[in-house]
Amino acid sequence: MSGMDLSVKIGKLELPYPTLMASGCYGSGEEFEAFADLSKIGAVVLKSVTREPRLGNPMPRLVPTPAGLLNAIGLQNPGIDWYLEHEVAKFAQRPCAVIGSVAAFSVDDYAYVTQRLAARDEIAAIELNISCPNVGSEGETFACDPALTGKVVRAVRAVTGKTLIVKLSPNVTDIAAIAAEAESAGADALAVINTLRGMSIDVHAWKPRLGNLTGGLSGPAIRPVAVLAVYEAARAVSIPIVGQGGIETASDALEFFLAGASAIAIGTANFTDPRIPEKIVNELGAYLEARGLRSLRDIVGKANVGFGTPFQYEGDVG
Amino acid sequence: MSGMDLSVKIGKLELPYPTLMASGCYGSGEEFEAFADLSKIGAVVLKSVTREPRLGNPMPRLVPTPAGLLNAIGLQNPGIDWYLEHEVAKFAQRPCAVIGSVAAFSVDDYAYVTQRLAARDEIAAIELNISCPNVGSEGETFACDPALTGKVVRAVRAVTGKTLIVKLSPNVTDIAAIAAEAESAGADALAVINTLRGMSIDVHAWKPRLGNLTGGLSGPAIRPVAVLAVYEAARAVSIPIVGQGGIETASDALEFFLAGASAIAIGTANFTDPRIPEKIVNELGAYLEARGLRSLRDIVGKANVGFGTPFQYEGDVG
Amino acid sequence: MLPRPSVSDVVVLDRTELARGVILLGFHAPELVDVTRPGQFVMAIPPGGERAATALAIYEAQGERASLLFFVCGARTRELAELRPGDKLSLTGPLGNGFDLGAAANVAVVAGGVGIASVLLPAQQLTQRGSRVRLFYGARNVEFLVDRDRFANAGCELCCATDDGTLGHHGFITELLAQAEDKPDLILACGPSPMLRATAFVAAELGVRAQLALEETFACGVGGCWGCVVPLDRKSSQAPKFPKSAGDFVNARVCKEGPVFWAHELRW
Amino acid sequence: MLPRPSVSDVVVLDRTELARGVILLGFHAPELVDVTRPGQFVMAIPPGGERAATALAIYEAQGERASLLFFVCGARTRELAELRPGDKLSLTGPLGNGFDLGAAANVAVVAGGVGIASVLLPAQQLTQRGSRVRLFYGARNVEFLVDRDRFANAGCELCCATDDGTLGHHGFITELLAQAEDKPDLILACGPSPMLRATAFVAAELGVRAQLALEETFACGVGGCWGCVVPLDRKSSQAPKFPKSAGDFVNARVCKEGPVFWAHELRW
Ligand SMILES: Cc1cc2nc3c(=O)[nH]c(=O)nc-3n(C[C@H](O)[C@H](O)[C@H](O)COP(=O)(O)OP(=O)(O)OC[C@H]3O[C@@H](n4cnc5c(N)ncnc54)[C@H](O)[C@@H]3O)c2cc1C
Ligand SMILES: Cc1cc2nc3c(=O)[nH]c(=O)nc-3n(C[C@H](O)[C@H](O)[C@H](O)COP(=O)(O)OP(=O)(O)OC[C@H]3O[C@@H](n4cnc5c(N)ncnc54)[C@H](O)[C@@H]3O)c2cc1C
Ligand SMILES: Cc1cc2nc3c(=O)[nH]c(=O)nc-3n(C[C@H](O)[C@H](O)[C@H](O)COP(=O)(O)O)c2cc1C
Ligand SMILES: Cc1cc2nc3c(=O)[nH]c(=O)nc-3n(C[C@H](O)[C@H](O)[C@H](O)COP(=O)(O)O)c2cc1C
Ligand code: FES
Ligand code: FES
Repeated sequence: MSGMDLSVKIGKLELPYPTLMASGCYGSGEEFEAFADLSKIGAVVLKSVTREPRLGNPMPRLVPTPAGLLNAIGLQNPGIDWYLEHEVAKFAQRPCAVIGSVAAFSVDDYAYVTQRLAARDEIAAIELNISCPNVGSEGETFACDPALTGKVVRAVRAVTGKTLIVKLSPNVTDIAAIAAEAESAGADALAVINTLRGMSIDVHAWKPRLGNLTGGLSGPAIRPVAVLAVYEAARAVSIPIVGQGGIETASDALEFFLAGASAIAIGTANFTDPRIPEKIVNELGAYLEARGLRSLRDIVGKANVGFGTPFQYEGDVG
Repeated sequence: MSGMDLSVKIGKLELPYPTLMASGCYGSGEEFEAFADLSKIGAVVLKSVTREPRLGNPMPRLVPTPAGLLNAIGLQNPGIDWYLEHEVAKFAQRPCAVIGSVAAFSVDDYAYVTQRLAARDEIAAIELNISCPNVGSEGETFACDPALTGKVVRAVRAVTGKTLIVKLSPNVTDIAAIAAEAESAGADALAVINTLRGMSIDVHAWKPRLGNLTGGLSGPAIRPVAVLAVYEAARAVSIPIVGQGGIETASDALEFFLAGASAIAIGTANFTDPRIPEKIVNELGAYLEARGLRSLRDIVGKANVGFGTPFQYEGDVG
Repeated sequence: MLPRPSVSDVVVLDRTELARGVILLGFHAPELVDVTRPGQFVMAIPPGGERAATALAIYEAQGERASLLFFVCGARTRELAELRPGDKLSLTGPLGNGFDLGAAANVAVVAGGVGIASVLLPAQQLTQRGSRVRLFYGARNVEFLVDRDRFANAGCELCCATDDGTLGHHGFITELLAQAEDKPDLILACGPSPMLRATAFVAAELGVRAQLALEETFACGVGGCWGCVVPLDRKSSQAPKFPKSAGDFVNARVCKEGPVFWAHELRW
Repeated sequence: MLPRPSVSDVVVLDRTELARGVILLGFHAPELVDVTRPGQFVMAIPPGGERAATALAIYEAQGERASLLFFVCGARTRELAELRPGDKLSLTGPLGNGFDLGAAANVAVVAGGVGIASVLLPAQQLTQRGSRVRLFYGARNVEFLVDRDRFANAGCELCCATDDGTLGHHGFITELLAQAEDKPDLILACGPSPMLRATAFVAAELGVRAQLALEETFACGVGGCWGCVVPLDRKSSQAPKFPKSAGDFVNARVCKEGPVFWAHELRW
């Protein structure tokens, strides 16, 4: 595997590995250091932080579903003041890049939190979580409307020169339109996808299983939806995409690269087995080597090879 | 279980059981008669029929995914002329109601096919498939736009007095808006949901696994998404909803009833075990009996009992 | 008219790992044995739910015992491989049309890998009625040429090939078939698609009719979903009546109209 | 400072079904045994992937063997129940803080159902150092009062209760606890929430401090996702430093700050 180039460039950010740990699924990295070699991952995306501290949603916050997980954490976080004062300095100790994640309920707050967080050296880049389905309808509004997406991305772009990754929601009719709007508003990259909105009901107690009623579905169950979202977003933009949604193996990751992702994020799979990120990196290297390829860039977006005309029958298109 | 009332009324249609066999998943019922007692199901929804015959999509058409199934059949069907001449008469032999499913690519064709199909006595009701994700972007356009949904439903309503069930797509930003539009345009009921759009890529061959590139995701994987879609649609309309998406057990079915469905449809689970529909009906009866309830109607939409204010903390809403 | 299939609850009697990842699972299923014809298959209902059933050929069917022979290659076969004697399993079947053995007296049976699972029953039936049966059996290496003795004991002559030369011909099994003396009057084949295509080619060259047991990803397995089609000559007696065709071909369901088709009636 | 946890690959040594659906799984895990403290748990990595890991208490830990005791109640425990001797399993742990046994000389251990899995290690440690240990053990019926001998052999006095009266007190185990003579100086408890709440109530009435091992649905199990919180007195030594609180309480993670908490510091 010597000489295998797994590095990626996301905006100004250069990472030795294409594997990000998805926001909200890996704490600040510290929680996993006993089980995983953080020097073998691309970056940790931190849990989203808001302007004010938030206690988060009532319990229960987690429901296992077939091949998936419903969560409604509700952005429990200490708020940006406390975060800057007590948490951020520790991130310098991580042997990998640390990407901040910003959530908010207004354009002003997105810009305010981003500006303060991005000013810190410990933060290598900013991911804009405009697609959290677990904080009432407001949380996701931004990623569900091309105009609002453009507005918030423009406001945030104005306050930082650091790499800006905009995280999109799959709960929309046309993700390509929103991806295009985010790009033209100044995003350096897109994270595709956040969780699918879902619900589970306790049929004994006659009430929703999550304290928040609804939640976000992640894990292998959503992988086909995520692969298609990446495929469609990639055809709409020319900035890099961080593919995510149900990645558990190198083979899953390759589906995202072939669909058009330049990097991937691993979320729920860390709850299955914390050794998965390192395993994926090793197997990606072996995959490239076995095919005589030198870089992951050689396969990004190549799912269409040989597919000029997908239909074999006459007259049936449409 | 004597005296348990599992009957439902969907528009003018009265069914002894609340269990429909989902369109495209149960042939015309005949294929399953050796394994399942069709007199113990509510109705079979036929494979969608179009104006012209269609060979369907190139193979492969099926890809198993984690707790799910991706399909892209592409509406293979003999077209309405052949259908009326050679197929429909046989449906009279089924010991259960038979619901026709109509697909098309224009408002005129929806009305044309519906008018001819609904004229036949063997057809108890019409389901309008405006949400097929497997026939190019046109197929789903109708269910992805409230105005188009209204237009096609109004046109079809004008040509038949039979019960009209409109089948909605989950691949939209706001299913409640589309549900409301379908109701006000004259739908007697809604079928919620059709499949989620998805894709799977063969990482050895570097091409999508489905001949059609993209497909529709069904099965337990999508259940949380379907339950929420039913919950949201049910709050937007007062017509009955046929809930579907990953139902495998009576407990799954009850989630849909509690979310607001009056009836349910079983699709992919028939591929797991053809005895599932009868098992579900038996267990639903036992569930009602154990709780001293007399009718499923007593539980429809009751998932909210006790949930006036879902948040336990002050100041965290939104 | 084929016998009516049903869902049977069966109990696992025995489990053998014939080679790495190749499992032979025997179970008590007298009703299934009674009605099974060579070349038919079952849909094995997943013990834990949440997945589609798995299409598997009926390997053995004798007395009160039937068996399945399968390769662990994904989530569903992995789950079936967990079954142990005493465990319960439900099977839908027998399904599909099976082989048409006609009056053939000199039959070449071609099997590749786990394709072997579809051809024991026709081979046994043929040798029992006195036909000559040569089994052309190919696999990656000798380890995966499983259960050869059972075919020898049933009176088959064995011709083997391996990709690595660890047993028999070093190369493809269809190369042996092409060189065979005493031309067969019927060829039956089951295995991976490239092998079946090669078999169809060799059969055409030899001027011998061949029946191929196809494998496709199934969902329903009973003809209800149209997920498993193959283009079939519309004049075939197996062709579904369907007004739309691509030229002379029509989409037939592998699970319902097949899984066994005449090679010369397929377009692929 | 707790010993550093890790991911261990272990091999299953033994598997016993103690009652219908109650599985005892022993495995070879010398490193895990070395560092485990009473009340800690592991995350069992699902052998087939596709699911979250399962939080399970470490039941036994002696020599080179540790064990898990669990109830089959869903997809994940069903999969773990399929494991047989010789199979491999990976465990992340030991995790969580464990019980604080202090200098207690007369301890009441309260267990409901599979809650028994969390209390063998503290009971053994207490009797070994000479403390009196009474096990108050409740379950649905006598069948589910599993593995009582092991506690008796460890020197515990047993007081049992069943919902149906098939053994011991006919009713709740906390009723026996409330009536116990020779007031304990510490209560340890693990079981379903209603039982833990009742235990907290009885402990408060008796004026005895109680430690409760809570169970919640976990995702990560290591403090990384904030999915498993419980409101904890912000003045508790276990309380996470967090600026937002609901009055005097703050959300603590059951997996990280717990799973063992002092009853009087919880709000529930
Ligand atoms: C009529 C009929 C009879 C059959 N008889 C037999 C028989 O007797 N014995 C037998 O062993 N099989 C038989 N098969 C095949 C058998 O049905 C399939 O092997 C089985 O369905 C596999 O199911 P699975 O879930 O274990 O694997 P799947 O998950 O369905 O995988 C099947 C194949 O796809 C590949 N695959 C899966 N996921 C990926 C991925 N992410 N990336 C790349 N490749 C992937 C696997 O490597 C494997 O080769 C038969 C099929 C038919 C139609
Ligand atoms: C620190 C800790 C230690 C633990 N130690 C042990 C231990 O030692 N032994 C032990 O047995 N358990 C223990 N548990 C509990 C154990 O983790 C859970 O029982 C386990 O996660 C269940 O996983 P599952 O996938 O099998 O079931 P799940 O699918 O997660 O189901 C769990 C519960 O939900 C219910 N449920 C699931 N699906 C439905 C549905 N559709 N409708 C209604 N109800 C449903 C089930 O009936 C069951 O009661 C512990 C938990 C924690 C947090
Ligand atoms: C428990 C949990 C918490 C999450 N919290 C956040 C969050 O705070 N911000 C965010 O942008 N995404 C959050 N996500 C979404 C993930 O970052 C990721 O995009 C999604 O889960 C899909 O990937 P996966 O299937 O690999 O988990 C969360 C997901 C989970 C499961
Ligand atoms: C193989 C297959 C074919 C389908 N064909 C149709 C169809 O022709 N018309 C239609 O309205 N829905 C069709 N559907 C969607 C189902 O009717 C159903 O709405 C969906 O699969 C969700 O339910 P399930 O998870 O129980 O399968 C099809 C689904 C599958 C899996
Ligand atoms: S698998 Fe459904 S028609 Fe063949
Ligand atoms: S389960 Fe993730 S923080 Fe406890």
